[in-house]
Amino acid sequence: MDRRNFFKLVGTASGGAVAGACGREGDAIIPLLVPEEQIVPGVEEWRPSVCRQCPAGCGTIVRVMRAERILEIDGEKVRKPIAAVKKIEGNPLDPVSGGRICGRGQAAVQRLYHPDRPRGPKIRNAAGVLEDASWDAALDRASEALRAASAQQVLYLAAAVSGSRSAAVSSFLEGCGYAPARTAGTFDFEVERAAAQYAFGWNGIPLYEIQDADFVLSIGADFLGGWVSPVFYSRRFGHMRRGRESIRGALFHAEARFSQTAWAADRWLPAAPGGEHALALAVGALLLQRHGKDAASLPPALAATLREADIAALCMQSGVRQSWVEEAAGRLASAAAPVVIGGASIVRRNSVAAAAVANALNLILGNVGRAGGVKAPSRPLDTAAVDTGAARPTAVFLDGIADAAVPLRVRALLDAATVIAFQPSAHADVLLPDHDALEAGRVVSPITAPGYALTGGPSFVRPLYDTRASEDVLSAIAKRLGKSAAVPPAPYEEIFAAQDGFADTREFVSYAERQGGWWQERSAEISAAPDPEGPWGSAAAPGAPAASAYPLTFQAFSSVQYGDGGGADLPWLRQLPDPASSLMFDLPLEIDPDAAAALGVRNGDRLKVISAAGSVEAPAYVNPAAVPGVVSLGLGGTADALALLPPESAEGAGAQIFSCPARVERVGRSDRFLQFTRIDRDEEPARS
Amino acid sequence: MTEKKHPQWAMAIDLDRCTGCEGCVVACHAENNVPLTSPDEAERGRMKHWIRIDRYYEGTFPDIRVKYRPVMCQQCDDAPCEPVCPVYATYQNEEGLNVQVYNRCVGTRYCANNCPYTVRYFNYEDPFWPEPLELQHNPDVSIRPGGVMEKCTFCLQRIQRGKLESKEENRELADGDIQPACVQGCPAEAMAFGDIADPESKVSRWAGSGRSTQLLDELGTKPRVFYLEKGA
Amino acid sequence: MKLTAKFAARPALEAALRSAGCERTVVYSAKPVEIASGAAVRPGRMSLLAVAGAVAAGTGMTLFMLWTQSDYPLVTGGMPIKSLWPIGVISYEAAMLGAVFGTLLGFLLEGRFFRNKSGPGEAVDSAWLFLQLPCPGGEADRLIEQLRAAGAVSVEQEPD
Amino acid sequence: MTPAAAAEERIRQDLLRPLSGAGAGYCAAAAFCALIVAAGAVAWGLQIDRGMVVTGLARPVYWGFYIVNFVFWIGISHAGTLISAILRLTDAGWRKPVTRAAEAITLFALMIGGMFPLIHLGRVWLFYWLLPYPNERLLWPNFRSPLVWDMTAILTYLAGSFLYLYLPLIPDFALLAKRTTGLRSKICGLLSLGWSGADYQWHALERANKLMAVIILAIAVSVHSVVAFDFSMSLAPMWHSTIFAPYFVAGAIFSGIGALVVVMAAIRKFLRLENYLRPVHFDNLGKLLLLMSVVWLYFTASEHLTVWYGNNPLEMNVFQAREHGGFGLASVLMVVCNFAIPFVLLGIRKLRTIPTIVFSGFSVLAGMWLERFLIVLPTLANPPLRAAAGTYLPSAVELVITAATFASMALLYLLFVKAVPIIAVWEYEHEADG
Repeated sequence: MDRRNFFKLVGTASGGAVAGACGREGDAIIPLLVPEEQIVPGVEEWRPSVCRQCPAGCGTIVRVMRAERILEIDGEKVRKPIAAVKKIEGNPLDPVSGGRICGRGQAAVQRLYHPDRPRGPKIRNAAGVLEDASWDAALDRASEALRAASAQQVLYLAAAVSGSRSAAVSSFLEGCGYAPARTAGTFDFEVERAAAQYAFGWNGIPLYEIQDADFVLSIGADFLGGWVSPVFYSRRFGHMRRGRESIRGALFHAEARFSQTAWAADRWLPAAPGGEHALALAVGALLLQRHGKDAASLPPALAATLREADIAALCMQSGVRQSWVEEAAGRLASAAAPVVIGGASIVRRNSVAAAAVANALNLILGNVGRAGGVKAPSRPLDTAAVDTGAARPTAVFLDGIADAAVPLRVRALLDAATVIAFQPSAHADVLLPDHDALEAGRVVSPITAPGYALTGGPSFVRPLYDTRASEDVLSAIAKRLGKSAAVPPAPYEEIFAAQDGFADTREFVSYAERQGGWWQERSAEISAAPDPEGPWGSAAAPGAPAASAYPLTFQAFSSVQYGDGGGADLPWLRQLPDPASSLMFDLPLEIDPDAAAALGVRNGDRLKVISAAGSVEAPAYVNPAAVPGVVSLGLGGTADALALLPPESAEGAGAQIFSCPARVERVGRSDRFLQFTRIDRDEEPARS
Repeated sequence: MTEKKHPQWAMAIDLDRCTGCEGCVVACHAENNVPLTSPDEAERGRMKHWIRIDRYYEGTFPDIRVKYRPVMCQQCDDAPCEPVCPVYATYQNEEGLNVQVYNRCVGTRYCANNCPYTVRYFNYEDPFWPEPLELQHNPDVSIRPGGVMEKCTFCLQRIQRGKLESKEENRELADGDIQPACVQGCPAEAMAFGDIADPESKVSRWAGSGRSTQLLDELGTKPRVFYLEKGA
Repeated sequence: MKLTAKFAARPALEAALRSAGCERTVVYSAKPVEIASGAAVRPGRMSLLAVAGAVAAGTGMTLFMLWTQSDYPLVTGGMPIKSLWPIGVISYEAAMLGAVFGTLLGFLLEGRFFRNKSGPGEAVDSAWLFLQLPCPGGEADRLIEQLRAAGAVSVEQEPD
Repeated sequence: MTPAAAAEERIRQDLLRPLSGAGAGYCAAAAFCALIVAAGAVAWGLQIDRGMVVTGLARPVYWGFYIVNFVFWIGISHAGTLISAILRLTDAGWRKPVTRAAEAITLFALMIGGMFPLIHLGRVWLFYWLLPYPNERLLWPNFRSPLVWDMTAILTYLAGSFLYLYLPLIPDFALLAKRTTGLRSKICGLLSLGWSGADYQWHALERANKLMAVIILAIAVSVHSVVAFDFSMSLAPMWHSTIFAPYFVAGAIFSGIGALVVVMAAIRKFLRLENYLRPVHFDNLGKLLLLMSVVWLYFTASEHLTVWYGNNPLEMNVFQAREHGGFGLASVLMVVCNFAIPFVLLGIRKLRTIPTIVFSGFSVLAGMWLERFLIVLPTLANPPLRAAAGTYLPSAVELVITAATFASMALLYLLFVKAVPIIAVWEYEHEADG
């Protein structure tokens, strides 16, 4: 069966989910052996790949066509035909993307062709400036730093991505006797994993089958915007809403920010910052006390808490109108297929408890493992945040973490050490640029793949610059350190063992490469085993009002455009209007109208936000939907949101908290405040 | 001899599915070589988004909602932009598309003034992409020089490719064979594109839904984009 | 032969016209002279020419536009290929342009321009009025006498 | 020489005197205007080179100062038509010293106004695509477009008003040919087409003038109607209005008279023609200005009342922006300039003197420019979909080009008064005679 027919067949079988464009696959895939000069102009090739813009790992297909690169060789302009990436679409066969892709994924091609992309290795010189260097010099410099450090003094910081590359990293670290890779404590979903462990006894991030649900209550998880896998959940959301005959699923969303999910929700429950826990408890209490739901599957401690809870007090504490909480609980109770999503797009001190209770509500609703309910994670996720209290590294590998997503306490570590980075970073002392994700052949396991494995095909465009695959770089470093045991496995094929129905690994791999991955539903049903020792107590009563020095709450969030901040330099994303403020090229500090009025602040005024940890300046956007007393700032704008966050972790997890007390001062006008639309409301003018 | 019937392209957008994520906006930029705009130019209001999300807040906290809607060229049947062009740079083709002929445009900008949806964008200067971003250019779409009006084409180049391929393979175009970039990328699957003359097509079914409305339909422009309003 | 008489004022000129008869006389002056009767009343076809020009240009332009529309049949704004309403404005303007050129033509014809028939050169820049009249060979003396009697300041005789 | 002849000779000398010699003041003024015009040309060159990026235009305001100026100058061009044609048809004797000054305004204002659609084009080097010239691919312009109407109307008006100015100039050219020497005499002789002063020529001229007066009136009304159609054919709120054609025509005549009094006062003062442009002329024009001011108010009021009463949300957006938004101050100024000032100064007989009439003329010019501005901008800045609303600030290039148009009007006029007598000698004599 050739590739195009394979696509078609699968496409028909999976209910017409196949997009038209992918059906146009030519039989001939450009073999790498064909010199680029011989690519036929105007003929398109679609090659499968994986999006690496966020940990979700959507399967993509990439349109490759001939282009001409103008190079200056010996002062003469030469036109060189190359295979260039033209467009990225979702891979219809991929269970995560299902042929769909978000804006950040679309913009990945601009990462490949970004004008500021490093074109070779760099070393920080005595003057503190990164300057071009040869690979040998750069590798020497990195090896020196590693040699000077003891094994305990080497830290490998990586984003929460698994696949062939991280396997190579692990084998390198192991071979050299270094500690396993750690995350920076941001965007590795430790809160969600801890909550799932408590509520269900599962390792990983649960899958919420919202596509079959008829009522969804999301507590703290901005699953359509900056959460685990926006495309995956957007598809499911679309199906939930209008994909079924005569059933329209409804969504209530509780969060202290009017996020993308709150936009799309039928009702937004504007919880006070940290009020998600009380809200989840209130809903649980209502289910038990008022709707007579069975608490048998709950951990006894939680059941007791819920039975004794004072609903009115909890609602008050949550910041949400009691009638709305009651409505949410009522609809959960009466829905045929209700589901509660618990998460923490904005991590707070009590987020683990909030997410755990929210998840545990599914136990009351009895939907674990059922259609429209919660399913066990497809794969375990065992990354852990670096323990900044203990670590004193002198050499740090920085891998795949955007500068904007590095919390202050990790920055302190980076400042004190020699930083070996694979992607451009302000912290880098040695930059060993990796190929772009589109240039390197790798296997990536998506964070939420519902029981599938996914491969990225071999590279199909040649590296544009003098970059090297970091697997090879690690291997070279290992050689320099004299640790031949640490040389990582070269070909990614070795990750796979031959599967049933294939003659050998090679045949299997080529099959997986053709369709962009290999997926197999994990049939084993994992039942829930809640942890009786979980954070099942009642919500801590709010302490005395915060000291008047910091009367507001500041929260940092991952924006739709920039994600963890890593997308902030891509032109398409930069010029994308912020959904809330319509601001382009930057992210504003969102402030509620009352607080703004009190400070005399208008859109575009420059505000200084001050917390115990630091202060930043940002342009103000008076967001009509901002929760009173809460100011929010996205990651990746010119203002460094994380610089305000004190080095604290959520209770019960290593995750950096994204919310803290703060105060705001007006410092003047911004030079520019580039809104695509300056109009917030569509109101008919009154006659005067 | 029977005359071959031309497909009548139309789009339907289910606002109940739409999450306002702006994936379509980026998809459109990636597909159509839409020029980049510098902050200086953006400050003057010259940002180009062939498709954009119009958003309005409604109500006050805490009972606040936001009304949002992707807006692109509505490909009106009775398009106000067309007759005012002195040089026929924009006209209605037999497939119901409101075609913009970049080469013919002299830049009076009258069409843009007369578009009630404000979806036409003018090239104030020759576009520029810093090297090597231009490698990404879609060779199927021309680069518009300065002084020329541009707008959403329903991805005419994809329609053309789709038609050619079906012809090559000697088969009829099937519903869903052709998808503009925004429709194909939409994560919430909130957009449908196809032949409105075919009652079986997805877009026909969506457009026939009770929730279907057209933007500013009181102006009589007969848009080809249908919005399925939110509703319980 | 023709005679050119010079007058200081209109009454004398009018008297001379009365006595000499009005046929084939021409009055030259530096400003329009309103003469009670006679020379001034000449039938003109200028307005006819203007109307003709208007009709011709208006019709011609209308037909041309209709032809271009059917020759290059593009639908714009859902209007019919041959749409009379929106081309009416141009038909009107074309008709007016035709009228302008008709008038110009009429003016050039009636004013007998470009025919090298200049009168007394003095006439365009003086307060004098000149009367030019044809003079059959034998009657010169009688006519000169009449003109002088009517008040001519001077009378000159010149060959045709 | 009779006393009458002597008087005529004096008039001729008076009227022809400005044609010879040029004082230091004249040269300085001409050089100053030429400098600004040159700056305008440079600005336009820059705009052609770099693109419309040098203007302040931005979505959704795709038309700005250029179109405001276009409408304004086309409006000014109605000075000649009204004074000359209407007064000629009604045989108002007092018109005679002012007709040529007015007709020259028409021609020059049209030339300037006609430039703006070109200046405003994104790709001006392709402007000829608007013309129905035969071409290989048989592409024709779209005659349904109001812009093609515009072009036809303006070209027709240009041809008509040129002829209308030129015809009465012929006897004066003949006179000039006699009174000057050398090349100038030759050129004037050629331009006089061999004018001999014969009675049939006078009659042809009279007839042609009368006919042209009728035709030019018909064209003038259509031209400004077509300019109004540019706006009213669109679907844009507060543009799509049936009142626009007569409203624009009335406004054009209004501003035309304003321009005329200003120009006449300048001529009177600088060419020392006090004996010829007498207070009665200004007084009559002042009364006309007063009348048009009231007519203007009537149109403006009925336009606004209709919109306000109708309360169509799309139109109310624009209405509110005009009355209360960023354009509110301009609206107030417009009413003050176009109505309050002329009505008080010209309506009270005691106040109606030459200086106040001229001041009113200036005020009306400013007011009418603001009116055009207020017609073009608020509608564009407030499109039907509120999210697309925008703003506009003119750039330096647009300001320089705008200034250059006023300078070029002055420059053209400065050259004109040196080239031909600004008061038709023969017509004036005719009047003195009668």
